[in-house]
Amino acid sequence: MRRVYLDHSATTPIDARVVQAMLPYLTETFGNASSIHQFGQEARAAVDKARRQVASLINARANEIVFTSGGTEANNLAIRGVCEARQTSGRHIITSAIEHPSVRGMVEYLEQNGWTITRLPVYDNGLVRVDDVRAAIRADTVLISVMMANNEIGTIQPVKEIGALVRGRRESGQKHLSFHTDAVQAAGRAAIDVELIGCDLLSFSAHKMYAPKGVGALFIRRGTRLFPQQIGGHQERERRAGTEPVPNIVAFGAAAELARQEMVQRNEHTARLRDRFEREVEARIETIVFNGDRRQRLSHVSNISFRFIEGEGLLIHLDMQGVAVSTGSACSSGTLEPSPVIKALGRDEELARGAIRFSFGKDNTDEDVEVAVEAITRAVESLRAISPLVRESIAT
Amino acid sequence: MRRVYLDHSATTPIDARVVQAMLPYLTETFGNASSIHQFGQEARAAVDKARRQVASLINARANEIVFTSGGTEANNLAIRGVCEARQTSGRHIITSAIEHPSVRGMVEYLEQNGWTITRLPVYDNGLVRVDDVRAAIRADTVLISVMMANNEIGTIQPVKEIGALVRGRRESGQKHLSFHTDAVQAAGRAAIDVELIGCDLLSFSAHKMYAPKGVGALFIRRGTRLFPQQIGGHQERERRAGTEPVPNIVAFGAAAELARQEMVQRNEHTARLRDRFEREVEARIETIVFNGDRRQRLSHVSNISFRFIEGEGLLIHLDMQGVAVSTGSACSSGTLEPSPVIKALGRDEELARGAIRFSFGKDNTDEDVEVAVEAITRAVESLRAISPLVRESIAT
Amino acid sequence: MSYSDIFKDHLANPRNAGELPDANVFAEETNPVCGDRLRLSLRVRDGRIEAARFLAYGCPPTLVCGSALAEMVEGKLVDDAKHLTRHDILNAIAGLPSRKQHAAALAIEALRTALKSFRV
Amino acid sequence: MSYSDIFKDHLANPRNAGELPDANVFAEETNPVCGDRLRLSLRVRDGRIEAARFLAYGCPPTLVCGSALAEMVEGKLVDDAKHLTRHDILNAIAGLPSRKQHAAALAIEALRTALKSFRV
Ligand SMILES: Cc1ncc(COP(=O)(O)O)c(C=O)c1O
Ligand SMILES: Cc1ncc(COP(=O)(O)O)c(C=O)c1O
Repeated sequence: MRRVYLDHSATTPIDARVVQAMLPYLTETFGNASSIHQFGQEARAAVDKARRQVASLINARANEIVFTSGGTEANNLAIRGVCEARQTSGRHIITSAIEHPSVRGMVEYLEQNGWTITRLPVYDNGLVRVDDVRAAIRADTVLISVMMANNEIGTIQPVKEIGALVRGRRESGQKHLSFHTDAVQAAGRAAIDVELIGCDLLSFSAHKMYAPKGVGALFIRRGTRLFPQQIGGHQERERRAGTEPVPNIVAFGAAAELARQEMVQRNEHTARLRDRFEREVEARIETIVFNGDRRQRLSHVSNISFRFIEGEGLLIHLDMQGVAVSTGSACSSGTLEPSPVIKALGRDEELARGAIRFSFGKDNTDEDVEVAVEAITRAVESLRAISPLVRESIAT
Repeated sequence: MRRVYLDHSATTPIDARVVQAMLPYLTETFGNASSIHQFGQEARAAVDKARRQVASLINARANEIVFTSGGTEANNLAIRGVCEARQTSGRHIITSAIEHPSVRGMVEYLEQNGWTITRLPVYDNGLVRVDDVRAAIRADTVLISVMMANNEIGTIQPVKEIGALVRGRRESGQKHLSFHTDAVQAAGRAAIDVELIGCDLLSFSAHKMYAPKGVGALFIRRGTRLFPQQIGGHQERERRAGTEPVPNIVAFGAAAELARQEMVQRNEHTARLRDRFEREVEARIETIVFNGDRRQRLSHVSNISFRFIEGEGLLIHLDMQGVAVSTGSACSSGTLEPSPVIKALGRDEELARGAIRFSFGKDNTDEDVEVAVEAITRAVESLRAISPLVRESIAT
Repeated sequence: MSYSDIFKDHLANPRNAGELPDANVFAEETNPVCGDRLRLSLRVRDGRIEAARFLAYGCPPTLVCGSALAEMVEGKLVDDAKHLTRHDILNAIAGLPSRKQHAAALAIEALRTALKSFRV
Repeated sequence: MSYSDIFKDHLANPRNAGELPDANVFAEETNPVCGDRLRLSLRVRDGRIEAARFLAYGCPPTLVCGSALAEMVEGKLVDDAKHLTRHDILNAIAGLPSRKQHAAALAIEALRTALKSFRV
């Protein structure tokens, strides 16, 4: 059976060139980058090079990059780290209603510990409004954390405008205000320039850009105060202790460089496939709803609610036909609750439960689209044939 | 130039069989273990298998293993996690004077936040005394963290006796007392049975057992309460969020299985080389001091202070001859302070600064020993020739 | 999270799906927590369930339990059908993770509701 | 952390190591923070440093700066040697990380101490 992977927002296959780049560090060049001897220095040089490559992807300086174990740790470190460092200036955080669990969960943790949270709405298009951000800022606000692009619907938030707002506030005296953005989905897929965005912290993760799982990075703008969370070693300039995962870091560097070089082609390719996919699904299947703004979004994602049916059944149906997709965030699978992201768009329970994310990658083909559209048509038909909701909707 | 790696306590080369085991997960089998579809289930199955392999190494149940990014995170999670969960029962911690920075640093962090710490002495042999532990336990003690084997001198602590003590206390009513041991150096090198030890938490790390850097594990005994530190996802049964690094976990599993199977031979091999090494160094170089108990220690480590000279010069001298060693913990290199471990043995400043750790591995050979002994003899001679301390000692 | 082959087969090829045009017994149950729904239509004659059809909305276990139930009861005496339990359904689909067993309970509830007008 | 080739060469092959039997000028300096020590012995005749030897204990930069200093001053006029600075030593060994530059300062201090009895 032909297998079609349309879940690149959950994770990506590793690029063969990236595997090649990391292989020497899984074999001969195995030193600990903290060791003074040659074995260590070779590892150190490789980490330094990767740090420059990763920094380049977002137009940062190498010493503003802290390697972490992934996007989750980067988000946790940014939020807990800044809030612990700033808590004497205030205890108010602004965030959006559709953050990834690693931001949402950490913000909830702080809320339980006495912090006040403002969660901005995203309206029916999945976009935060800058005016809402402006109105939410208080004298005791120390952190704004709004993701660059959403992991379920791909909507791209107005981070540049939020960055300008934060800079303005800081210039007029609110020195303790920082701006963090979770760019785990955006990095490698959208051009990112931390100078242009004006963020102080930005999280990203290797496994969303054709590199292995288990490494990510946090951009920390020079001068931003932050308490380290992983303690006990001098690595990462005292901001994140623990032996550096050299092979993963090298892979991340190589993948970042490839992403930078190939971003335009990759995006043209996935946008073309995605748009063709959406046209064909729309033509063949009735009563569907696209979730999230369709212009202001990443080029590789499509999120569709199929009325009358529930997402997981559809997912398994598709899986039996070799097509891999996701219901909402991979991270919240394993739970029964419908996606909070889709609910935040104001959709009813049925649409929230019927949402499926299709996410394309650089190696998908037109044939993949054809196979997927066929499979989806069959699966939706089959599930609707047993759905009591279909008859009710005809009756009314 | 022949290169001789004698720094296996800092990190180990990856076993070729381990690389083979992980390679499929760097290529075809790339799914996210949280995904419901086949790609995800294949990854999940691999993680489950590795979890059983890793659990086996220490005679734990698979669901008592939480994968982390390494030993540092495992230590941090154990200590901060238990202390946060137990702080209403008490705020006293017992630890030793020679813990790894990832334990020492986290304990210091808690101390700054109002906790009381008892740091047990290790006397001139580098061993904690069980009587000291017993005497230190208070009604408000919630955690004892004593490492299984030290990373600089290899001494093996009486963890079984401490475990029995803790169990006794718990049975007589001190329910909130937990025992954590950092087994990062011991795992794969000494037989570990968490039932025999009676510990509640035990940390270990893949890259010390011929697997890649960037993955470790924390054993959490069933029923032990602990607050997660990395938040925002359902992974690891809610105890550690973040996309699992499948290739690294698979490698860890394979390495754990090999370590279990080959432990006896590996130890015989490294003990033989290490003992030969020590005999020859002792025969050829005057005025040296062995650090740490020479019986109660891991089979692969030798820590020697060379009088009149300083460790880093010796290290670089050896490095120029292709021999890789370490001065104290790799993690504390980059600082000028002499090793706190050697100082804890009651050694004077000169001996603390002159300490070098030689740590052997399964692939070292007799020829490596010969090359190393030659190189050390030359280097020590050369450095002593320029040392003002030599003349002073002759004068007195 | 991984389902059995028989489970997947029910999902891909639901048995007795639909609504009987000449049914004389109906029942519909909704899980108040997650909103899953199961509708059953039966044609009962002379104490025997001659035909059974189901419709279902919700998570895959709900769909599959509906299918398994409808297949299982067709042809059965009402008196026998009344004795079916959650476990019979679970057996028929080779089990469910414990978090999902409520789906089998929903199916049995629908059956009980349908058959409650028939005396034992 | 990575040192230059000339640095390593000084470490592997120290120049002018030892103590002059017929020295007429001695100096020894200790870094109070880390305990590093540098001892210098010079034979000075007619305003010229005819021979220079060093002994050193401590981190590699201290050893190397001692070696570089002894090599550098041998044959120099005292008046010229007095004008040497930290930077001359750093140049001679192709630089040091900033955390380690105190080693060059220690060497210059030892030289100043040794030469302080000679008027400029
Ligand atoms: C938007 C977003 N943030 C954070 C994460 C977490 O990153 P990681 O999987 O590297 O822990 C993800 C991945 O699922 C994501 O999509
Ligand atoms: C005793 C001990 N504990 C903890 C660690 C930290 O482990 P990792 O390098 O995996 O972060 C080390 C490694 O240096 C160690 O030797």
